[in-house]
Amino acid sequence: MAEALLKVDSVTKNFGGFTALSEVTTEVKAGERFGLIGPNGSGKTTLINCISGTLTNDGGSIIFDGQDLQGMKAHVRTAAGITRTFQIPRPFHSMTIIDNLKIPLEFVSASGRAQTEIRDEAMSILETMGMAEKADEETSGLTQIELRKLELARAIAAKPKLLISDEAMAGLTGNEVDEVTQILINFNEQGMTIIMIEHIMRAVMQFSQRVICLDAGQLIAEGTPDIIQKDKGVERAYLGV
Amino acid sequence: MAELIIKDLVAGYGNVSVLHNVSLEVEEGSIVALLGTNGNGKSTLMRCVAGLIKPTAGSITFKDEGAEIDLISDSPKQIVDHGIALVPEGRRLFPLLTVEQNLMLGAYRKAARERIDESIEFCFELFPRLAERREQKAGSMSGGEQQMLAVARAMMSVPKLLLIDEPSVGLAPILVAQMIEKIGELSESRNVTILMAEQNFNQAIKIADRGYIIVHGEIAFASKDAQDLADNDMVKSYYLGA
Amino acid sequence: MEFLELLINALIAGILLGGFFAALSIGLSICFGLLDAVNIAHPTIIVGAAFCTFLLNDLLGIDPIVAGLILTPVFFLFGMGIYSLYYQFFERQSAEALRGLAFFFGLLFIAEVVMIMIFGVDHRLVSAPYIGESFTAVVTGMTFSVPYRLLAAFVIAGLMTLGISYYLSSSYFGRATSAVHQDMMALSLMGADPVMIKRIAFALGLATCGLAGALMIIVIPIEPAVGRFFIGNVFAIVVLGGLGSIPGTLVGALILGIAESLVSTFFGPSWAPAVSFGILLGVLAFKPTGLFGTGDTR
Amino acid sequence: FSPSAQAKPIKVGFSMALTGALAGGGKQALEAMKIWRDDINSKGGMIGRQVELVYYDDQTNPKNVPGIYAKLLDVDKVDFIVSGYGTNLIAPAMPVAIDRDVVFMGLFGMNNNKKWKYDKYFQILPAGPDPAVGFSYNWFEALKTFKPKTIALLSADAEFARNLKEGAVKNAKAMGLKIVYNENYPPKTADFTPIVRAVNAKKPDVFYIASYPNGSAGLVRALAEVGTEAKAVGGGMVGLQFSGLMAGLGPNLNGILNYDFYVPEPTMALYPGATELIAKYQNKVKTEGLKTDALGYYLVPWAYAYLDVLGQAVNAVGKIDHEAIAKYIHATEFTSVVGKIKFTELGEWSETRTIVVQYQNIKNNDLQQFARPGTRKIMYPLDIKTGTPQTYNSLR
Amino acid sequence: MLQRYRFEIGCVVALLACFLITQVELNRFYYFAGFAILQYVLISTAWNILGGYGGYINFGTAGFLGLGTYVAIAMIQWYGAGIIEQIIVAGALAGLLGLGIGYITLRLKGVYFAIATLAIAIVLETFVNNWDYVGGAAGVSILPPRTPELLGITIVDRKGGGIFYNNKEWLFFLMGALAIASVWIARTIEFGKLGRGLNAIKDNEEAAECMGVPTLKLKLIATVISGALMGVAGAVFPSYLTFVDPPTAFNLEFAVNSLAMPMIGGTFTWIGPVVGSILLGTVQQVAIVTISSEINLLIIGLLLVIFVTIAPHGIVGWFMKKNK
Ligand SMILES: Nc1ncnc2c1ncn2[C@@H]1O[C@H](COP(=O)(O)OP(=O)(O)OP(=O)(O)O)[C@@H](O)[C@H]1O
Ligand SMILES: Nc1ncnc2c1ncn2[C@@H]1O[C@H](COP(=O)(O)OP(=O)(O)OP(=O)(O)O)[C@@H](O)[C@H]1O
Ligand SMILES: [Mg+2]
Ligand SMILES: [Mg+2]
Repeated sequence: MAEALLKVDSVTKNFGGFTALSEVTTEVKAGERFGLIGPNGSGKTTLINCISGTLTNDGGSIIFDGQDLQGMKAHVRTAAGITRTFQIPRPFHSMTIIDNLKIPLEFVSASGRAQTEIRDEAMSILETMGMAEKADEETSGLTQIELRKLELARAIAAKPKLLISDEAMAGLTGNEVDEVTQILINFNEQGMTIIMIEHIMRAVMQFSQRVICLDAGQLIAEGTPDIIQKDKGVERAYLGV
Repeated sequence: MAELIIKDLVAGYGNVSVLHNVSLEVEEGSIVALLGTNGNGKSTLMRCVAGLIKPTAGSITFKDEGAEIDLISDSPKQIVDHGIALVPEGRRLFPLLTVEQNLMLGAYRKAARERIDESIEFCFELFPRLAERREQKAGSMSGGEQQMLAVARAMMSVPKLLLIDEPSVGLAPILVAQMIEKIGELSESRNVTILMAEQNFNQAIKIADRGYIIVHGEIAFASKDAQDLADNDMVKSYYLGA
Repeated sequence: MEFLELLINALIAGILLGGFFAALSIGLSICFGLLDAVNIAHPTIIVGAAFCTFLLNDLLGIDPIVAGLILTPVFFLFGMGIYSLYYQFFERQSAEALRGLAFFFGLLFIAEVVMIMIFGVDHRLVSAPYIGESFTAVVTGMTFSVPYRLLAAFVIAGLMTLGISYYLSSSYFGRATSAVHQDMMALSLMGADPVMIKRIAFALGLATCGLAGALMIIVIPIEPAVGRFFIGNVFAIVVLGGLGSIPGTLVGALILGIAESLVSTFFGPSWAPAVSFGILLGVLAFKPTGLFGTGDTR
Repeated sequence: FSPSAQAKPIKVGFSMALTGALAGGGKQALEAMKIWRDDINSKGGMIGRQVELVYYDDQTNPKNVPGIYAKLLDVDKVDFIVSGYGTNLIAPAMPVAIDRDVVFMGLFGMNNNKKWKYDKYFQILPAGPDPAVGFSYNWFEALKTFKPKTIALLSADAEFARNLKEGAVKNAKAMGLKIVYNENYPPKTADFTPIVRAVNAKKPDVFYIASYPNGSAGLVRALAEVGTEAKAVGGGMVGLQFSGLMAGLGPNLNGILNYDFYVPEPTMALYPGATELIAKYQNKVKTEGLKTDALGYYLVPWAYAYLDVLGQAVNAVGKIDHEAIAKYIHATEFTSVVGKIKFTELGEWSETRTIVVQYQNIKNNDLQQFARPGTRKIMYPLDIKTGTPQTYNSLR
Repeated sequence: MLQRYRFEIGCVVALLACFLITQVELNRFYYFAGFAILQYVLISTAWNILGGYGGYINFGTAGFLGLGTYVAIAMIQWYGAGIIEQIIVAGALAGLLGLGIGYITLRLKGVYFAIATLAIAIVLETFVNNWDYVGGAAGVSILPPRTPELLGITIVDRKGGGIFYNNKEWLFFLMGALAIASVWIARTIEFGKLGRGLNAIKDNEEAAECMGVPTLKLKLIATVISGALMGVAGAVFPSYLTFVDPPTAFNLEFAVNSLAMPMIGGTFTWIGPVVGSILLGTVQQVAIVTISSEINLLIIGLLLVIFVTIAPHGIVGWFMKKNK
């Protein structure tokens, strides 16, 4: 069995008096396709905010690749190999699409390399996303799905060991969902560990090797997609009947 | 009781035309689903009805209690005053205002102000989570919570015609079902006419009376009833993963 | 005993001065805090109102505060006009509020020149029975004196703050005003005309200049450029209180007023600006959105 | 020489504060200078040539001054330069003048030549060889009647006021006064009552104030409101000589003991022609509808005088020879609308002639009362005194 | 090859031009006017590094400039330091101030940052007002050396023998060199990693951080460079004016111009501030000696309003749009 790439140990997060995460403990193994589900407001985004460093957890510890992330800034975590997408896309709107990709390439994965190489690299990522012909366009003209793809492409450009995708498929049609799922699976096959947060069950279950479910900030179930789908708690809190 | 009739609508952004001769009807008290893959113009159509985009040709007529109102020349404010509300794509909440303040703003139009207490109660009943979080800033709510607030806020204006752009985006499965159910209830209990763009076909079909499929800015298929829609080949290939 | 007397007097003076500052800042708190219009010309427009007060007082013998009241609707209309220009030429094209700064700098210069051409550059004052007089109370051997002109400033500023913040928090218009800079499109979906809301709110902000101008000429001598003196102060106050919070502005003004008065009394007035702006920096270091800020960091 | 060269006018160039903080003074000065131009031209001009003024607005910003003087000398080719109004606007012009080795007349500068030691600089401010000290010397002489032991000093945090106060500290020490309060206030101060209370808490016998117009008005009011036991209050309050402030402050001024340069008291006859000049100025303001100081006592005679000295010197020398003109000015005692003038080595006045006035009998806010004798009585110098100093409180 | 180094060659040519101008005896007015304009090129270029690239609006330009000015004065008072020493130390200390400001205000965004920088400028001015060693509020006058030397070479000697005939020519050249250097620095930043990182910060700071951009570090570097350049611009002031008091050194004008000039020119590229400051600076200089009344201010006011309305992305942005 592969090593645990990410260890989340009793992570707690409060907003004022409200507890968004309470002692969440889990592990993600290297190379794994990992699903994170849970009802709205259960703390999924909060958890990955804590992992990626946009929030600091109030309690517990997060260990990535043997390294304690406590006190580590977000960009250092990115350099260490954790990248996330945002639930609501946040492109660098004053730049072209390819320049959006150049940022993580230049600052993380291809730091110090020549500009031409960086551009080639960015182009090849855009190609895998099917967005190559839009490389030099502004982000303002993009459709929802294109924005989502850009969000993913930019994250992938950082060449993360662990990619966290926060609802990359919300609002996409069935075919488009399949398309994005396939992209993620391809990257996983190249060795990238991926955490997928999604409410589209078809995608999560098809994609994930293992799934955890949060409810009201607590971990309520963990297991293979099959087990999760049959779990009574998950059904009650999340899936409905 | 309200009815919406769109004829030969042409609209777009700048020089790019997105809708080409779209005609569509939403009958009194019905729920009509608008289907179509991304970027085909569903949101654009809704924006036209709400007055956010000025169409270049065609007509939009709103029939209400015998009156026939031409919406093309009306401002968004006038359109809201007629009793038409839009739940926009991307929610567009006021992130720095609290849940309650967002709701209150929903009742801005004169006709809605009188019924504000009743409306708030209704919304809190519809989405109890909002009642729990009435003092929280909308911007710090989770994605799904924001979606609930967006629908609730539109309801605050006591609309006769409600346009909903993708109500179930980002909702947990259990909530998708609930949300669609609530929309169905809404239409019944409050007698609201509803035009709804929705990607989750399986859910939409549960409440929709009819539907349209829009492809590249043109109506590719107009169904007579729900069954008609479910049987359509395009629907099968887009949504049912055939 | 003597110390206590000084201290209490200093506190009273600080509170009154804070009231004066609040009167200067309230309008800006609306234009800048709620509408994102970086109206750096605000103090200069107040000077304009002060000159008008001077004229009314000098030519017609109208009491300055009454003159301020008369000017309020005039400045409301003026605000409507200015906003229409700002919108027409600027806001409609660009969303970046800070670019508006250049616009308002321009407005500041233009306003100053107009005043120079109409009124000249000499200092102006007004007279009224209560100017130069104070209410004196002797309590347990300590003498407290409250200058009427500052008392007037305090009372009027307090009433303005209460009135405006009540109106904004309880009316539909007020709620729309606090939402308008967050999402204009969404607001129009609520059935409010965002441009109209902004125009009225901006005009309301400038309407406060009427009374603020009257207070200004009661408190200090004015000349066309004197508005520049207060740019730092009014922006500091609005930011200290937190953008978007009218009561916050009053609190910010009181804090700066009291700080200035205490420093002037006990440490030498020369250090007052360093202390006032030091307080601002200190607060921002711990609360980056000001005391009552809404949490956004525009 | 040819008659056409003869007819070419002599140009006198300068920068003047027409906008910005000192514009009030600057505009007043400019009008006086225009009167001088008309006067001299009507008398045949300088060495038989008409005089023309060339001037630019320095916006009260020293940064603009070097460029303006370079333009005047090199592009406009003026024959003479004189300064703008005030120390910090004279200073940046000094190197330009020195560089070109031309006579440079200054208006209300303090110690501008102390470091340069330039032999062609002369300035008009009747404050004696050491202007900072000389400025308040008479004030301290005047208040000897009160036999003070302690003094409080306050000045605006600005160039002129701080220099005045430094001079006052020297005078106070020379008189053996104990300094119980010595602070500065920022020019933007809005409320002065805390300062006045802090001063009162030190119970000074006299209170020396060096302030700018804003502060002067604020302090006068705060003193009226809070009151003080100090016997003499004032000294270096700039702005109380201006029409707008005098009229606006009205009775609140009573009791203030301040410096002045020229007041409409009968004993001021030693300034020949000043009364006529001021009448001319006041008439000009009225007829031309100028938006400058209505009375013009503060700067008009002095701005007139610094050109007058230049004009007299040029006419005496008979040609445009800066070396000779400077020598002549150094050697001569001039008589102008500000009385007799003699310059020191560094171009300052050889004796101090500031007058000390006390505001008395002001009943209302009517401006015209200040144009008549009796509201600003001269306390010092003794040869022209029209009253004796009374305590501040006795006049309230 | 030539194509590639076009900008560098341009810099050298500009520098040579500055030097040649000092060698032909022009009307002296042009040196003074030129000095003022070049100083603004330097200031607005410096401002734009943080404000234009990084989106952090610095309202406290006057603070950095004033600091530079007063460091120079203190050094002159202390041991009669030469101008190059003044520039280096003033630049270093203003850079340090930038570092300090960066740390104090690192959590602040948008207008909160702008007002905080303004506050720092006011605090600094208050300190200088009370610091009698450098003249305090009373101001101080500086006597520039008659024949300044640099590394043993006489720079200025009115009798010939020095490189420059006169101090003003020397100061003009020096300011030209500094301005060109600042433009070179700004351009290097713009086309480098730092510039792209700052751009990402401007667009969305949180996303930038998550994409591996060390936002704090970049902001600090930008604040330090920007501050140091402003300090350098201030350091030349005492020698130019020979008398400095705090209102002059901490003038509001600096805050206005340092912001208005890049905005008029265009904030997203190095040439914007250069165009803006040359344009507005020239108009200002010309207006002083032509219109020379309050109308002066009116014209500047109208210009500001007209430019931001006609060209919301600056002149450079306007041209680029036209060419598209
Ligand atoms: N800054 C904040 N202040 C207060 N409450 C917050 C804040 N951020 C998040 N919350 C609350 O914490 C809870 C968890 O939010 P989170 O965004 O993690 O949910 P989520 O599981 O991602 O939901 P969704 O599936 O709807 O995106 C929600 O109830 C949300 O309202
Ligand atoms: N503001 C805009 N400016 C320019 N083009 C736009 C704009 N908004 C949308 N478009 C374009 O108009 C077309 C239709 O967009 P619209 O948002 O109406 O599609 P949709 O059917 O709602 O798609 P989705 O399912 O993604 O919401 C798309 O090609 C899109 O790129
Ligand atoms: Mg989420
Ligand atoms: Mg859509």
